[in-house]
Amino acid sequence: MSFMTNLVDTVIILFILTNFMLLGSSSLRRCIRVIALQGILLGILAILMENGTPTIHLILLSAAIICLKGIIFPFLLIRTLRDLNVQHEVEPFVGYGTSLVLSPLVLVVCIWLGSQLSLPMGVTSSLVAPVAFFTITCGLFLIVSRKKALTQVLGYLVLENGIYVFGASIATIQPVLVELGILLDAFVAVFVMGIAIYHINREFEHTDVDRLNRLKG
Amino acid sequence: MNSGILLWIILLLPVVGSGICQILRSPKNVMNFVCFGMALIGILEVVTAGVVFSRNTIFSCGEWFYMDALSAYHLIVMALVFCMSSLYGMRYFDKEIHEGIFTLKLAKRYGTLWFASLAAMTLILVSNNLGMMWVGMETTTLVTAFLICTRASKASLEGMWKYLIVCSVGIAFAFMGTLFIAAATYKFQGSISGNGVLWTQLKIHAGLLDPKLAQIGFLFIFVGYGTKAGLSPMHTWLPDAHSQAPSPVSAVFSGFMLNAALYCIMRYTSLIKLVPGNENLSRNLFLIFGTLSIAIAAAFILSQHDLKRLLAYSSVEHIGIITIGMAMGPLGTFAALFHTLNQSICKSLGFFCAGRLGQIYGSYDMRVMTGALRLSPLWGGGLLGSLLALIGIAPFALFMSELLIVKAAIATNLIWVLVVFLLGSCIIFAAVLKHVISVVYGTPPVLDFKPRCSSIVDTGIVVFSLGVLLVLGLWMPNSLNEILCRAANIIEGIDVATTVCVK
Amino acid sequence: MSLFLWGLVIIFVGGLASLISGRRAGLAFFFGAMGAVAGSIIAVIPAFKVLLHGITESFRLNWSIPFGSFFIQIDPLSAVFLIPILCLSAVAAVYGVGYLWAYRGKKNLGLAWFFYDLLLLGMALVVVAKNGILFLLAWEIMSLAPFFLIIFDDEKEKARDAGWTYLVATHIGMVFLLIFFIILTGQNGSMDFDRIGAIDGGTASFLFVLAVVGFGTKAGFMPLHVWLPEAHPAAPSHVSAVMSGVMIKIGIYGLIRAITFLGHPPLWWAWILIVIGASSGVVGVLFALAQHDLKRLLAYHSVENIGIIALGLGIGVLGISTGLPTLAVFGFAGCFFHIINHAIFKGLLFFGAGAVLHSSGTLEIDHLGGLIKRMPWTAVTFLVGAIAISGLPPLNGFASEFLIYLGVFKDGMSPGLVNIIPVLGVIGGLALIGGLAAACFTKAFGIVFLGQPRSKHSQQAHEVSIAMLLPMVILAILCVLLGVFSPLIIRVFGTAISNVTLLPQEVIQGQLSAGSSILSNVVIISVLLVVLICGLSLLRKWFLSGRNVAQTETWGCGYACPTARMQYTASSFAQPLVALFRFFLRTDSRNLPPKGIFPDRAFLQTDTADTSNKYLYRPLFKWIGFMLSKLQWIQHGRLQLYVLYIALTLLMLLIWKAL
Amino acid sequence: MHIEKIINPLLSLVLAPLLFGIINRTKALFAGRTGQPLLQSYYDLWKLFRKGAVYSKTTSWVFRLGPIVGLSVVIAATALVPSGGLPAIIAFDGDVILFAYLFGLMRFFTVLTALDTGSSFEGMGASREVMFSALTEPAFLVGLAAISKQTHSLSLTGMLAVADTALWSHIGPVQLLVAFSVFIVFLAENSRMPVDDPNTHLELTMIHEVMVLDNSGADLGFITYAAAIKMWLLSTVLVGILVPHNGNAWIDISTAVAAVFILAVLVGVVESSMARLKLLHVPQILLIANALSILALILVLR
Repeated sequence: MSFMTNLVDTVIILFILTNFMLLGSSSLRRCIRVIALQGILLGILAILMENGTPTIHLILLSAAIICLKGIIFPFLLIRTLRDLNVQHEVEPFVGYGTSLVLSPLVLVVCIWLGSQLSLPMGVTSSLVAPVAFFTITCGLFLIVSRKKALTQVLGYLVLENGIYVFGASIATIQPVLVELGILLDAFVAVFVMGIAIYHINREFEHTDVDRLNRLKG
Repeated sequence: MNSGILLWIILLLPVVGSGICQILRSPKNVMNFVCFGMALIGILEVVTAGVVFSRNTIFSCGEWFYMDALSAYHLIVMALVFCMSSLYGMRYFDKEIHEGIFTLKLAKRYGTLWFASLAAMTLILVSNNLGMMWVGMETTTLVTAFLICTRASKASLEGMWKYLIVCSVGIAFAFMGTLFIAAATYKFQGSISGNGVLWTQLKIHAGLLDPKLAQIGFLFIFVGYGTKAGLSPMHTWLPDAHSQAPSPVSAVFSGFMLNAALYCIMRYTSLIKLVPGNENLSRNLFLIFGTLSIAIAAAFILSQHDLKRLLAYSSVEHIGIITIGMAMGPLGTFAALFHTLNQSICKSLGFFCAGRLGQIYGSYDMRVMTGALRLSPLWGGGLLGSLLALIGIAPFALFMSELLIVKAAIATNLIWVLVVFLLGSCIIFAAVLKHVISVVYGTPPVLDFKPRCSSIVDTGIVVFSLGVLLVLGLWMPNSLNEILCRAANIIEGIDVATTVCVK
Repeated sequence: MSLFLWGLVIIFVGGLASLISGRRAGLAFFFGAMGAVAGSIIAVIPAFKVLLHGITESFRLNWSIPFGSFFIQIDPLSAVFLIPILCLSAVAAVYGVGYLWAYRGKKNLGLAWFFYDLLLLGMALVVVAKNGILFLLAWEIMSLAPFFLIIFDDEKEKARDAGWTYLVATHIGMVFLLIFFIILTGQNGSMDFDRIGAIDGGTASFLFVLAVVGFGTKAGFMPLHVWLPEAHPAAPSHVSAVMSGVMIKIGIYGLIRAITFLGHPPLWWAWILIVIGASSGVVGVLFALAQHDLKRLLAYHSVENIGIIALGLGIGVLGISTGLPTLAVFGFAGCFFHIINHAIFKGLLFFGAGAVLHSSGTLEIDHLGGLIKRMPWTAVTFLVGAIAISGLPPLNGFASEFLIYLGVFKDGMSPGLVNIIPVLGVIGGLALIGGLAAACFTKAFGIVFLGQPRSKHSQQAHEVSIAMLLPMVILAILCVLLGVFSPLIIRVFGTAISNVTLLPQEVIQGQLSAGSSILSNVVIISVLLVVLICGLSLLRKWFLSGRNVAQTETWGCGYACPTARMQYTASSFAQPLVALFRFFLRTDSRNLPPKGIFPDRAFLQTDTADTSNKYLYRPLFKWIGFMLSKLQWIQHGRLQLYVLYIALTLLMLLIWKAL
Repeated sequence: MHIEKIINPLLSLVLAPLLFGIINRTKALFAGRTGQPLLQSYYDLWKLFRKGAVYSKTTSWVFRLGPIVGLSVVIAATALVPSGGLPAIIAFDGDVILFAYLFGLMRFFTVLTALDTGSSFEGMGASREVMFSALTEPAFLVGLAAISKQTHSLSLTGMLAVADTALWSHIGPVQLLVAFSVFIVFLAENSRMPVDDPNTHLELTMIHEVMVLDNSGADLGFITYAAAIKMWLLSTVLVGILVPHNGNAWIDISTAVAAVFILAVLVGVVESSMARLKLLHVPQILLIANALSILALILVLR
């Protein structure tokens, strides 16, 4: 069993690292790649649930996750990026250095948080729930602190990944239909947001969200 | 169980409809099809609701789909709002169609998304599985996003983007909450039989939910769906989206989408009330956020010059009223549900009139719009009527429901809430009245074109909605009374009728 | 009772018919006016029956609105109010035909008539409603209908503002009433008035305050009166007459009704009412004095008369709470009687003002003058109204004020320094009010109708149509009749008074007969007066017969060519008093005094804005607006922060609850 | 209907003009002149009644009606006033109010008459008249309210015809206060010094006289006569408040009449010793009168 635990922990650690990379890097292309990596890790994590006795349902699910989050989303996003001809995030509200420094502290808080509530653990790692919270926080942080519309999409994806991790951590399994529905939603979301960004870029000649502030009051 | 088929029908017909929209050949056809298809679906939905009322609940495909008085009531509201909006939309785009702005492509997209959003909202209402319900809600957001910028402009794109991001994030939280609730069920895993989280199941075993997790879950749910419902301070997307969407869409937003979100919250409320240690959780949240919404709405309506934004903020206010109503015991819940119906009809009408007047004046700036009654008696009068009703003037129905809420507040002596409510409503009254007088009365500006004469359909819509509001204000049919009582029972978990239906 | 209901139905149907006939003026006029007149006449019959026989007719119908039931009941108290409401409205409808006829083709008169009938319907329903919900509904109908009539001339900005002020004021009052009735009817399932249980002292006092504010807003107590001077001038004159003549009285009705629910009143209620009454009366008449718009002046006089009525009410309540029947009976008798009288002469005066506006096109008193030669009938009736409202014998206005005086003289001066409130409030207050009112109406009548025309407005004036004259003549005659037959009339109020005071009938009748014997003495003097006047005029004729009676210019005190512009104007007439009471009035005047030996131009412009409006409400609203506008930054358009709101909200909730 | 009730009205109707004579005589004495005969005002009236009249074109029937109403009012008012222990013809509870309001009616018409001429001077007089009267009425009524409380009676007859020495002993101060306040009212109402100057010749400064500038002939006669009677009645009230009497009717009545004449003399003294106040200061003394009445009221209520 300890092997399982180590495996899960490794995945989790990698997950944390991806978050750090997201917070640290200004290149949108790299961020997208990292997201893809996160998706794949998520898929693996999905298999490792239920103490590593993969049921058909789990395999199907993780397959779906990997191909969606690991392949399709990045593909869509890269394409959008190409139309956008922006490569780098403009200077964010909170600098990369700062966010990198802050993030471990947040992680600590999350771990404490996870220890607070008594979750019925599905997988044999106490790290899962905290990482879920951490990822969610990162996603929010990306949305709030960055300026490019695309980054906000990425943030949203990270947020959702976080929720997934949490879903993975608790013992109940959604019926596959629901899971697929949820994935489908995520897909549509990315799709729609992509189109929206495309339109915004065409109308405004930029995709800086903080300059979208004509509607107020 | 043959009645279960009805649920399938009302769920799938819209999907079919959205498909058909793609193969139509002219924008006019699309709009007409939307209108008539909607009428058909509306009828079916009402029939379904009738069946539900006749036999308390309907299940379908192994408890996945489920409908009871609460959802049936909302189904009726939805049917009403959608039918009115479609009917209105039929004429709304005429001008654009003539000018060729509203091309076939746009029309197709509009029709498709229109039916799709209908399907999504129906899914919310019929699904018994809370995860499915969430899927429905998220789909609603994504589908309606492009309805907002039916005609892409800077402002509409901005509004849509904000709507998209804010609501998606919010609803993601709702999903988190759903997971928490799911996690809270570990004590009775077995009995749920791997079928996800079914509301009916949870209702039965609610007592066994893990208090802590359920509590956290409900907080997430409340914030998440509250975002979609436009509760302050999560309401920020609402004025932008409403003001930028074409009027039929705004009407559907205010008229039903917000209520749909509230409906989800109601579902969870009925659960959380039964969880040991959390009896008052929902109550407190409702009071805080309801009053906050009313206050914020008052603040923004007071210094508002855009007619549609004003209506949007008024939606925030009314959602707030409904919310505080739900915190005030059986009578309050009864009143809140009643208010849902009233405000849906009234707000839709408001948006209809605002839309057409906006087309006439070419702007929604109320400093420009004057003398509407002279330019277009129908829409001017409609606006006057609907806004007067919105600010709670008798004998319109909203006065009745607000009266009941006040009574409930005094009965449960929530004095501070009452004070905020009345203060806010008075401020809003004064502000809205000032605006509506300046818009409706006075001498109109000189226009370069003659405003298009209002057809019989338009007259029908205005007269119908005002008529309904008037009738409900003066006389509540016993059937409606009973429906409301039963719907309230589901939320309250006790028999409401004893406190309300006095004979 | 069925008659009453039929009357209401007729009124409503008439209104609907005129609404449907819309811009077809002829039909609209026919249906609207006929509905109002016929319906009122039919509906008033049971009211008279009730008042005379002291019986109570009721009618109850189940009603599927929660807590509501269509429970109406005509008891003597309702009847006292029902009679003036219906009568005046009927007369005003006739006047309206003449008045609105000029607007045909320009406006949708069907709408105007519809709302007029609706107003009438609402008023009639309010005073008979015996169920909280029904009462509130009728109240709202009654309050909403005038809005559309106030805003009748909606192209004028003043009218629009007036409409706003009116509706906001009435709504705020409504809010208080809402709470009042909900607390009053308590937890029991129905809001019927006959199910109201006993109410403990604290709650009762709280409710009393609510009622005073809520109903006082409608009645126009100082300082809740702000909407009156705005709304009355804006509305068409027959509507102003109805609003000022009867609608504001319904506020008083509500107050009396409320007091009957609240058990034995403590003393301070009476004191509050008396203080309110005195202050409303005095300040009201002062403001009236300072106005130079005829209808605005009349509007402020409504505030004054409401003050007088409140004085009577206060004395009555004092009587109840001290258990002195004389006070109670005379107070309420005076109150009721003055309500009816005021309905009559204020209606008359507004009709007169309407006639002036109709024929001369202006209400600016300083532009008028000499109308008595051009509109003789209007002048006579207006003079009668002016004498009556100044409370001078032998007309009805005196009789009712006299009763209130009498109550205090007879029984109000029991030892105890605190009794200074009623005595001073009533005797001093009424005396001062009387004097000022006389000043005000000598100004109104003297400047408008006497002297020479001050502008071409009044030169081109002409007598108005019969449809407008007839109502005025009727009301003027009523003023005289009610004055002459006051001894008989006050006996009628016995049933209503017992309805309120719960005193035994024979006690009340005893008091009333005493009162009527006193009043009959007054009548004797009045008759003597009339005889003397006739005699002296004959005497004068005899003196002047055969002597030469010459016609010349007015003696200009040596000035050769006086012009009409040199006459004393309303402003200058009122100036000394306005200056004396400048503390309350705060008139701001802009003037350019004539300079040099040959001054080229000079002007004086005075404007007396409503103090409470200018120094209380507007600043308050401004302040609220300012404070709330501080919140604008919430919606600053920054998406990132919007998302942050959500996150923070969630975080706070989690901290508050979960951890 | 006892015969002696007629006496008071008769006295007032007959003797009233005499008061003017007395006042003028007193003033003449102070001024060191012989002055006009006592009966001068009778002659004036007689002359006026036999004259024709001149009317301004501006005026209407109101102008003709005014003087008649004025005179009829005061004559009617004579029926309410008791004097020297003799009850009034008509006495009833609260007749004092009617008494005050009758004068209000008179004033109403006087003012309208003035305004009817359209002369700015008469308008000026009218405006002052209404201002002063608005302030005198409360003083008068509140004062008499105090008296009525004191004498436990509600009609003038009860209040005025009972002031005997016994009453004096314990209600002196109230009587005095009220009497003084009523005296001020009396001066103002009859437009005497220091409120008004009856025989100035500068229209700007006059109040009552200026209002009747355009009246002539019989009308002027009526007005003058009415003014005289009004003065007589008010002085009777004042005397009634102050002067006590013993039961004997004839003595009482004669003392009362004498007191009235003395009051007239007093007025003459005041007029010749005081100057006319500035118009702006007149309200102040009227307010003083009010204050006195209120004080009296407080005294009786405590």
